[in-house]
Amino acid sequence: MGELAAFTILSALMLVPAVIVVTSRNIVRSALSLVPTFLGVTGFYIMLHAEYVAGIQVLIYAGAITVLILFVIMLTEGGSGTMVRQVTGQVPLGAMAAIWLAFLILVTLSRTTWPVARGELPSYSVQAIGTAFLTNYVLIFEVTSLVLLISLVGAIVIARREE
Amino acid sequence: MAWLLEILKAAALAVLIFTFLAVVGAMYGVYLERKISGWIQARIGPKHVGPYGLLQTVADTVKLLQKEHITPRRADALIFNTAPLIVAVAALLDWVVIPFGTGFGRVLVVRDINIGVLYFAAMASITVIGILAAGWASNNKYALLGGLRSASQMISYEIPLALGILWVAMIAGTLSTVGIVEAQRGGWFLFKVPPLGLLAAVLFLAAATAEVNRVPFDLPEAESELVAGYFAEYTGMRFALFQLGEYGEMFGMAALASVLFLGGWLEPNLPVWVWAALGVAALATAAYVRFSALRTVYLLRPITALAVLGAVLCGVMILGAVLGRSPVLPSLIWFFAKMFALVFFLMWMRWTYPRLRLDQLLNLSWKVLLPAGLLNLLLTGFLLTVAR
Amino acid sequence: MAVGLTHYLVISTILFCLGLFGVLTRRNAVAILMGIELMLNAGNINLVAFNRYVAPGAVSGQVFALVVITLAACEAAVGLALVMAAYRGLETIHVDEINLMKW
Amino acid sequence: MPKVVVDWLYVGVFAAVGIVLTVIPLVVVWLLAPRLSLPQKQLTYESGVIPFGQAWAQFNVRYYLFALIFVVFDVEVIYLYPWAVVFRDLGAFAFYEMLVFLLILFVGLIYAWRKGALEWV
Repeated sequence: MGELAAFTILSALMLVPAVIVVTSRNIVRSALSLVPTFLGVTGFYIMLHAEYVAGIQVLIYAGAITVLILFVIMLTEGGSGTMVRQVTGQVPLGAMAAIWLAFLILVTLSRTTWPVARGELPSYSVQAIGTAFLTNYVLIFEVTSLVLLISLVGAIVIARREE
Repeated sequence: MAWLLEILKAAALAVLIFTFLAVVGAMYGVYLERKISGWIQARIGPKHVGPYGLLQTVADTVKLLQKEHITPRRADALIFNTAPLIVAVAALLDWVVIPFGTGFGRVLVVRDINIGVLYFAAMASITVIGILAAGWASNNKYALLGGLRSASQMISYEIPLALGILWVAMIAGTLSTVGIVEAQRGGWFLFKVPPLGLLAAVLFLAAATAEVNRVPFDLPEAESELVAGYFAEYTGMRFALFQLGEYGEMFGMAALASVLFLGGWLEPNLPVWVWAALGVAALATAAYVRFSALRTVYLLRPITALAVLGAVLCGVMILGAVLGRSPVLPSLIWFFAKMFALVFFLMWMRWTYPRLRLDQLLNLSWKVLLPAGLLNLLLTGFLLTVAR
Repeated sequence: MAVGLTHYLVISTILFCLGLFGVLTRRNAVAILMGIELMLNAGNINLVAFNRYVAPGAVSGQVFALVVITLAACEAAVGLALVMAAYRGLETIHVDEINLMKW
Repeated sequence: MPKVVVDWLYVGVFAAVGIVLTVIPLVVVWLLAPRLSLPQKQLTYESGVIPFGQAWAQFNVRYYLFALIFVVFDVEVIYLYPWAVVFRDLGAFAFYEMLVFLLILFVGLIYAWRKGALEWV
């Protein structure tokens, strides 16, 4: 019983700010309401015993990406961001497309039978993730650093105009 | 039913830790700061309200309770009010993982989270959001600029902070704070892999000072620079909440530094003759300051008190060692002694170092601390695996 | 009754469609990036939920979720660099006003 | 109940209690303090000068560059934490893998350094 209560609280903590992110007229308010959404998602990771992913989610999403988004909002929009119309003309169209996609996914979800594992579910640890990264997924590990390098160099080239 | 019991226990602990943080951290942190800065500048500091001015900050808080809250025109009231909450709550959340000591047969920590130090770094990174929101919501050019500069300083110093923590995680082999302190039973990490331990400690302390926006890294809220930076528009109790957040974070960083590098609540197991030598040295300084020409100098009077206290401590340690009691003093005393020593060091730095300009400050982080941290990690990794 | 796999899948579908709605209807390029972040988070919830319920022994779901977080950060960085360049070049980041092929 | 869930339950309760305990003084101030909103009082403080123009002036792109480099190196820290915890048991090859990882990213830092992305001027 308690787990279901926790689940509903967390989904409320996540979905209400998510609606604000998507519909708020003030761009900074929608950026700041990203943070409770990410903390709600962190709560889900905790219920799924993925503790390291939850810590990283708080550190990177709530701490780095939201700061980056806030920086760009402050640098580009300045004052006009809050008074200007935020939505394009196709709101009903977009809403229909999103609802239709949600309906489609939910139907397929309910149809398929997921091979849920039985029995006691083990808990995870940072050591397991570290060993996985350094032994089974070494290629992903090294290629991700290349992706990071390329995105860093690319972003600097794009953002900085050659004076 | 078990959930309810757990939640009640957590709420009770939260109230306890919050009052400890608000009273010891914020109120007496401010009092300590004013007394120490007074002592360094050869003046007395608050002494009228209550014995030795102890109730000065209590009086300030009560005064703040009846100050009017002014919200600037066209400011975003919702964000304007939640920003101090974010900063204060983030400072409180740091204390979930810090182990205070051992008592009643178990480690006195709120919860020993498996990814303890990563959790601490994550909570420190949430404060930046509060500062940016405060700077933006107060509709004031200086506050916005102060918020942006303070945020860019804090994010620049988050990486060296993480590298300092990583070094300790590497040596200890675990992320949980209690595990790190247990791993230091053999020897404090400050003295592990001799030169690198000290380098990691200096790296962590510099980043922690910058993370808490204290001098020499407090440019964003420098009086001479930006009219108090991001909390320019905050009056009364909301400003006090920012102070609570800042001092809570400072005490949290000092506590974590003592857990990571000075062995948390562990007692330094020095041989008896070392304690004897320390005791004699302390007594010698006390006698010299007391009876030589320096006794007229008002500034040095607290030094005699400190030296005598040190001598008494060494005496107790020698007595304990002779009687064979392994933990001579209760572990709580060692934890608070180390924490307050680091807090004193942070406050002492405030009145001895000039303020860094913003570009020097950022250059120090990106061009000195970050490469030093990375090389430190690699060198220790090399020594621990390949060279062994 | 206990929280099963379908609970998480339903919640992540709702979050995904909210993100999609944001991407489709917002005028500000930064708001579109926020919608994309929501969709990536929804995907992450699915990854970790499957890892937990379908293959609890392995950690591959969580490793995948970490790589998705990394790529989301890179995507946000490059996307926002484009927004900065567009703002500097065209003085606007409203997507419906950016309709020139070359500026 | 598993340890992980109880640990973070404490974190959630700490956050909730923290918010309540920080809101209480604000409510007390709302009850006690006078509320006299004079127009002059609500002007933002510009060291005495009457504030003019928009508060949200635009700034140089260097703020963004620092946030960008921070995000990339913060993401690099994700891979350092598991490595730091586990590399002693794995032996030397884990160290060399991390050496390659860090060297590639060091190239990124050198690039940002030489291209002046780290300059504040």
